[in-house]
Amino acid sequence: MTNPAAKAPAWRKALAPRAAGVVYAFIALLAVLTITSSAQGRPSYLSSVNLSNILEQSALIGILAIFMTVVLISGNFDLSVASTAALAGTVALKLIDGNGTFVAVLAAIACGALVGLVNALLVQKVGVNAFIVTLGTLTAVRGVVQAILDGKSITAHNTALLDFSTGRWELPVAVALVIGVALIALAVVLAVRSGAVREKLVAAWPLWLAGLLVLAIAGFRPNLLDQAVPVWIMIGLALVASLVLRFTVIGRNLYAVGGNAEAARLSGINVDRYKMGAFVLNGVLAAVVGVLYAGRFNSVDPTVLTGGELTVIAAAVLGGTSLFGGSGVVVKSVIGTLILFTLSNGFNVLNIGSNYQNVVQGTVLVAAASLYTATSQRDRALFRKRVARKAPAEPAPVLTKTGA
Amino acid sequence: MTNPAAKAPAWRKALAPRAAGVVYAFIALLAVLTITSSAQGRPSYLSSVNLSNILEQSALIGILAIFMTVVLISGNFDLSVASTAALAGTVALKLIDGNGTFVAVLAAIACGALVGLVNALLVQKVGVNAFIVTLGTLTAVRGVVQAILDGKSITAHNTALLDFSTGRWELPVAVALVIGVALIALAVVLAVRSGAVREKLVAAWPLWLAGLLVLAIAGFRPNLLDQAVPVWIMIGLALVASLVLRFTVIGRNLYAVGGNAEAARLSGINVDRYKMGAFVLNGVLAAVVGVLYAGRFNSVDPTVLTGGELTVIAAAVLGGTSLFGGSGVVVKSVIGTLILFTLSNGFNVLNIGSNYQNVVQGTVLVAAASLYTATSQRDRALFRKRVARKAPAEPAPVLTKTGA
Amino acid sequence: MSSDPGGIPPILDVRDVHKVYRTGTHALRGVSMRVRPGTVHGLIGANGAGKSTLIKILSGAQTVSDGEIAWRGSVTEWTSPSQALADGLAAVYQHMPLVPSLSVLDNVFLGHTGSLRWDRARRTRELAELCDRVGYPLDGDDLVGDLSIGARQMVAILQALARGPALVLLDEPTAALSPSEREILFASVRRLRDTGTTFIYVSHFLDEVLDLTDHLTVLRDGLVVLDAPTASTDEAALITAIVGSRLAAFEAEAPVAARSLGEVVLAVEDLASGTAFGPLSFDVRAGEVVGVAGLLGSGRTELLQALYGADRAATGSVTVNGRGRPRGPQQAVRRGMALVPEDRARQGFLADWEIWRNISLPDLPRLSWRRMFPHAAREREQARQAVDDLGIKTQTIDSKVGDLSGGNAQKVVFAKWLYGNASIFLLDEPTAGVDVGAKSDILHLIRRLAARGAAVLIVTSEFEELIGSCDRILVLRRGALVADLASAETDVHEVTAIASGFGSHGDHPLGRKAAVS
Amino acid sequence: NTESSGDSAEPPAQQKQLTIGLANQQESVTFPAAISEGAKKKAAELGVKLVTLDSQGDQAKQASQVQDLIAQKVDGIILVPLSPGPAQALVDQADAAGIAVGTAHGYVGADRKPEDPYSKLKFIVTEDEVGSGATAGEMAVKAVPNGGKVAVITGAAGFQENTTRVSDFTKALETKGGFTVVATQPGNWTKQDGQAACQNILAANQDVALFYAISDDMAVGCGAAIKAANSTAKVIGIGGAQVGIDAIKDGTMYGTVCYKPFDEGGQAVQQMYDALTGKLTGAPKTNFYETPGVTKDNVDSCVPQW
Ligand SMILES: Nc1ncnc2c1ncn2[C@@H]1O[C@H](COP(=O)(O)OP(=O)(O)OP(=O)(O)O)[C@@H](O)[C@H]1O
Ligand SMILES: Nc1ncnc2c1ncn2[C@@H]1O[C@H](COP(=O)(O)OP(=O)(O)OP(=O)(O)O)[C@@H](O)[C@H]1O
Ligand SMILES: [Mg+2]
Ligand SMILES: [Mg+2]
Repeated sequence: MTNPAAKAPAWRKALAPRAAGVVYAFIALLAVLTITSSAQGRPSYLSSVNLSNILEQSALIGILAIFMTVVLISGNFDLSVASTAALAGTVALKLIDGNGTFVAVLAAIACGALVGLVNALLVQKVGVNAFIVTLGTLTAVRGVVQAILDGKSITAHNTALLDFSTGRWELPVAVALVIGVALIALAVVLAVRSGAVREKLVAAWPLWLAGLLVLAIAGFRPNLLDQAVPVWIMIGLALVASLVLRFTVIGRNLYAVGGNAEAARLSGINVDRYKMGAFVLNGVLAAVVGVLYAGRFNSVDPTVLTGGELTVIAAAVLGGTSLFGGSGVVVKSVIGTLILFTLSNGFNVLNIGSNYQNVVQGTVLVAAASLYTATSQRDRALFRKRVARKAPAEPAPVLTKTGA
Repeated sequence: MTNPAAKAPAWRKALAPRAAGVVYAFIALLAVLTITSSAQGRPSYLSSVNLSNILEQSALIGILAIFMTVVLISGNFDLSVASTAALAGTVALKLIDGNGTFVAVLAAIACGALVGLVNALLVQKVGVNAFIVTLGTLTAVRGVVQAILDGKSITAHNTALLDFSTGRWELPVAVALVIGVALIALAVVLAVRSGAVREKLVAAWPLWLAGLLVLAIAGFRPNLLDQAVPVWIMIGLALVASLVLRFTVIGRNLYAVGGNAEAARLSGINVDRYKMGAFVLNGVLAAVVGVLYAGRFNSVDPTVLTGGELTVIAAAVLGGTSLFGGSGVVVKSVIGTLILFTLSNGFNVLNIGSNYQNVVQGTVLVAAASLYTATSQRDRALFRKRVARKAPAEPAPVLTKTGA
Repeated sequence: MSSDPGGIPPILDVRDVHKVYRTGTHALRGVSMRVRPGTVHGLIGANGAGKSTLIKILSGAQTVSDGEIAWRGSVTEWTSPSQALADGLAAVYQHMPLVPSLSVLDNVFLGHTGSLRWDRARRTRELAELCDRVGYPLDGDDLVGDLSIGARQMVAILQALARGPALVLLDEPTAALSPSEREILFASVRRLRDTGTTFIYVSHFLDEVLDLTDHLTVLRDGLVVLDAPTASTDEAALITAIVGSRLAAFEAEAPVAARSLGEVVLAVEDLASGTAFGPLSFDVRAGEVVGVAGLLGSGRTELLQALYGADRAATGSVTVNGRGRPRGPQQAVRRGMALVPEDRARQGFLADWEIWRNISLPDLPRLSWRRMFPHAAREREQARQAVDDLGIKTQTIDSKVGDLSGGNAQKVVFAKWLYGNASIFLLDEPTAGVDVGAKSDILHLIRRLAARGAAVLIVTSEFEELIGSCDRILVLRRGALVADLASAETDVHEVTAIASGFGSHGDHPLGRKAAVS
Repeated sequence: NTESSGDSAEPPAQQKQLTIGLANQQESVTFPAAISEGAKKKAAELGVKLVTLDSQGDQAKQASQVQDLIAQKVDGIILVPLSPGPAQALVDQADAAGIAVGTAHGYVGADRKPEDPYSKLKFIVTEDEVGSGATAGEMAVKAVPNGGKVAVITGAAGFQENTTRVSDFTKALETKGGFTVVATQPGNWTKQDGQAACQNILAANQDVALFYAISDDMAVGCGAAIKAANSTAKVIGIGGAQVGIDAIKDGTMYGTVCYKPFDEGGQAVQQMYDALTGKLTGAPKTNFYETPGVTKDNVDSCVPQW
């Protein structure tokens, strides 16, 4: 019945371009930029400073991409994040001088939750298409921002937000070493416990690779352990979201709801709750991003983050998230974000003329996505042929019984 | 087997908010604006001049919405239209002085077809997600425009395009009367021929309503028969596209391909050809729009039409087109466009503060869509209950024979 | 391999065909088969034997990995269904690929070439003629997405017949049909065969196969294990060929008459929903297996959905384990109900998910640490158990359910509810598309569930199966409960007669045919 | 000034080449693109290396570009700020890294006036937006001496120019008396939307005597609308762009205010050069370059730079 030779082992699947394509694309992009940059005699592209810059520049969009991925997994769509963030930032800065940081941040987050809730109700309860609902809230919420700011940019005097969101935090090298070792150890323990050591060890590559990465950073680029607060927040949220999606009932149900809402509903899952929850969560996190964004300059203006929603969705889709729901991996969306920002960072570092940046960016975007779509298909085709050739291994006993 | 009582007659379906919601929303919007405007003592909102203005302002986006609807019906997605239009306009104006109108327009349209073809190949042949492909071409094509224009706006001296796209054309009243009568006659003939006169007559409401509308215009607002050329182009394309979608096998197949590509393939339909055809068609028409747009002032600049794609998609979705393929009606997308432009026309006429326009616009967008989603659901529930009451016509005697 | 009696050349000659799917599944391992013109050629075998794969290859929907197919004597090079269709082959696929957003009319004539104009009036006439000829009325204006699964099956059949093909491939066309539609189909098949049309017919119903076909090919694990004229075989031989060494006692055991029934766990009073059914009232006790019989569209599916809380428009009262009517599936599950829906692809499973994740979906909290952190090992253990219990044919429990054969996917949907706390089972066509061996396994399992105190409500169009496995049978007709029969005291004929509106309790269907109402 | 440019023609050979970063707004927009052109030309003249970066209208990108410039250790940064509030933080960062910063076409500090430069700046080179409005107002009063209905076409919602360019315009009208502003509607900076706004306003107020569009593009669009509606309304724009000057020549527009982005870019580089070479010291000053009103009479005095 089973043809074991024909089956790809788990690690092969995990490493296939189809699954890890965005990682390869990111590595390829970094390699190209590093080589070009050193060929031009510029300082190392992979310097701590430059890498930190990329991370810092990506952090806020990265956070948005994480929760956009959650919404997309749940089978919905949210265009309103950038406007929501702008609203939250505006509210926070408007209130912070008069009412203190706590009230300001709370109010901002409440605004985000409210927008999320409105989206959720209109989409799930009234049944309007998510695209049109969130396009509507995108517009309306931006209008509210414009009405509040009346064409002016505002700056707060209370620097609490500024200090927080431009602050840096350094992970002690010792802690990093411990984390790195722990990750690798975990991978080994898991592999040993399961028996099939070699295979499991390869399958657990994200684990030990992350461990190695942490060790490498701690050893060779300790400066990278000193990052801006938003970067740590992004890393933390990506970790938490990944763990929840992967290892909890909530995560499992979310994928089910997005994959086949009807099957999920008949399996006893409260579909509305999950889909609405994703919207509200997205609104709240958009608000957090808005507050961090406003804090970065302690100032907002009415056009803040305009058009950011497309970047966020692009990052998620580049990370392989399906627009039809039911699939997506938040870490890959974060890597998708990193690709986008590495690209524009590369333009700056290589000083590519701004007229050509869009041409290159668009091409790289499509090329990255094509590359791993195409390879994963070729992969399959190749694979198919190989198996076909060795197929008729066992000559089958055909019982003919042609009578008459 | 089928319970005829449970079946809504065709006309009821055709007039239900679910089917005609966007028309109701449009009429409601016009009514509100007319009343508000006359309450403020302004000249009639429904004056020929104002209605012509709305039509003229909607024409180009309306054309884009028609073919966006075709792409959406085919189950795809195209974010690149606005950039493509910008490219075509740029190419046309760059070439027109040196090479003449014909070459310029041809080159522009070739550019549009090329972008469409690239989208088509990447989506259908390479298999990359349409969102990411067209986001990529959106960016790259805009980049090409920027590279060509290098931060400058250009103006052509040859005024052929200007004359064409700002020209007006008047439909003679007599012709309009004939068309109106012909439409009504057609509706009647169809109804009489089919036998069930009353029902068919109601079902054919778009036909005779259009006829009445044409007659009314010819009779009471003959000025409306004088329209800008792009308006006539929009009307012509909407008609042709509607007829092709409704009355040809090509149209059926397109809906099938979008509704269930696998089913279409198994029925022998060349799925790729239809989906790719929709992309190329969309590219070509985007180019036409770009040329008309450039012709309007005989000038383009690098930011021309930026962000237009969202308006176009919003118009199509507001018109009830599904983002998942397989359903959509081009005329409704045109009405969706009219709603969007009527709204901004209304802002100008009523002089609503620009800071509040977005709030109102977003709210109206969601309200319009909610309104007809909600009513169509309530409608269904109501309907079901009413029918339920008269359903069990034959009270069946329950024969119990529980043994043992 | 097989000689051609009378020297009639085969219309279709399948020569040593192999098929390896991209997942590595070797579905066909050298299948050869000759189909003579003007015959009904049966293709049978256990779930996952490769029947649908062969059908898809013949229709051009899949390509062979090795081997060749000769059509009317010349080797074909079909790479897409359009070529096979042009050559006169039409298929009814097991998963019925239709366009839900289009009307019945559009679907029936989908992909027809010829004129560019879509002549609606002409097509409507043609559909009416076709319906007349087949004897099954369909409203061309209905959206396919709104149809019940049985009606959709008929649309798919009409779609194939509308092309006037020389060879029709029918992949389990009767799995979703009730007896009367089956008869309609058989009559059409026989009539067309007599006018020269050839059929390849896949089914799990051996009686049908023996009745309808002229020649039989039995597949097992991608190999031909039997190839013989139908007349030279019998049911026993077929069963041996199908299930091979697996000895299955699938003769329906007589229902255990004296089984102690528990309390009423499901009390239904005046339940109604729109036009679909009702109002109707009945009780189900713990340990009782109740069958719901009825024809296509009689409202059985809607009844189960309403009991399960999935139909918000339903009215009336339902008491579940002493509590009120569940207001949604979530509540229903909490009250111990389980639903196996009839439309498995749309409502039953996630095609992209592995077997084990599908099976654990309804009672994931139970398999989780602190009801929150799923325990993959336990989930997988449960899935392995299910694969054994139900004989799901798969390489591993990591296979995607979308890649399984139809019957095996059905088993997965059934397995979802087997290991949880469910005490009231609502089973809508639980054995649709399931092979003979597995069907008896499932029926045994149902009886074991009942013996453990579960209440079971089975909807199936297999009245024989109902009588064989139920304690009691409710008969629905046009949404009304027209009979409540003890299965020990009734027979297939009576149930059929009542369901179709002839006769009542005590009538012999062949005798007086009195309408009930 | 003449002295400094005389010096710069032949920079001392032993001195290391200066690198100036230009963090521009959005070079796909014609105005900032012209600033960049002017800056490049002046930089070439002065023998300065100019790194131009384009934020493409994205505030976060501008911030990261300034960071990149700081990381590259340029000698000075000319910021074309997208928004005064966030720009202040960028200036602080550069200042903390010891890099000189000046702004062109904009200023820094959300609650400041352009005349009052932020102390960490070296200079501001910009146009006097409020003054331009006043200039436009003077022209309006001349164009329609008898007063009448006036409509204002602003840019897209959320831009500061919508208030700065309008406030003193209306003040001038009020001072003269006899004018009523019947509509203030956005034209989103484009010809087409400007045209639409004017069409719609004309439909509701046939007797508008004057349109004031706060950019030449919108004014040109407005002119087309007026022509189509057979109105006699006059149009005043702002910008002195090629389209505007052409429109004044052919009578579509009555007048405009002449902005000179090319000169502005050059002037900013010159100022930065002076600051870096120690010729510009002391408290920062705001340099409003000359933005005269232009009508048909003096149209040749404004050579369009964008
Ligand atoms: N698309 C697919 N991808 C991978 N494997 C597949 C695919 N379709 C079928 N298979 C595998 O091929 C084998 C044969 O499947 P097939 O559908 O032909 O069985 P079948 O005889 O039709 O069974 P059933 O009676 O359950 O319909 C099964 O093991 C199945 O899992
Ligand atoms: N989603 C739906 N929308 C509209 N009508 C429906 C829908 N589902 C079922 N119906 C109709 O409700 C009635 C009852 O259908 P139901 O599916 O409950 O019957 P059934 O006895 O289960 O038949 P089947 O054997 O076809 O499953 C039928 O007339 C059917 O056409
Ligand atoms: Mg099958
Ligand atoms: Mg059913």
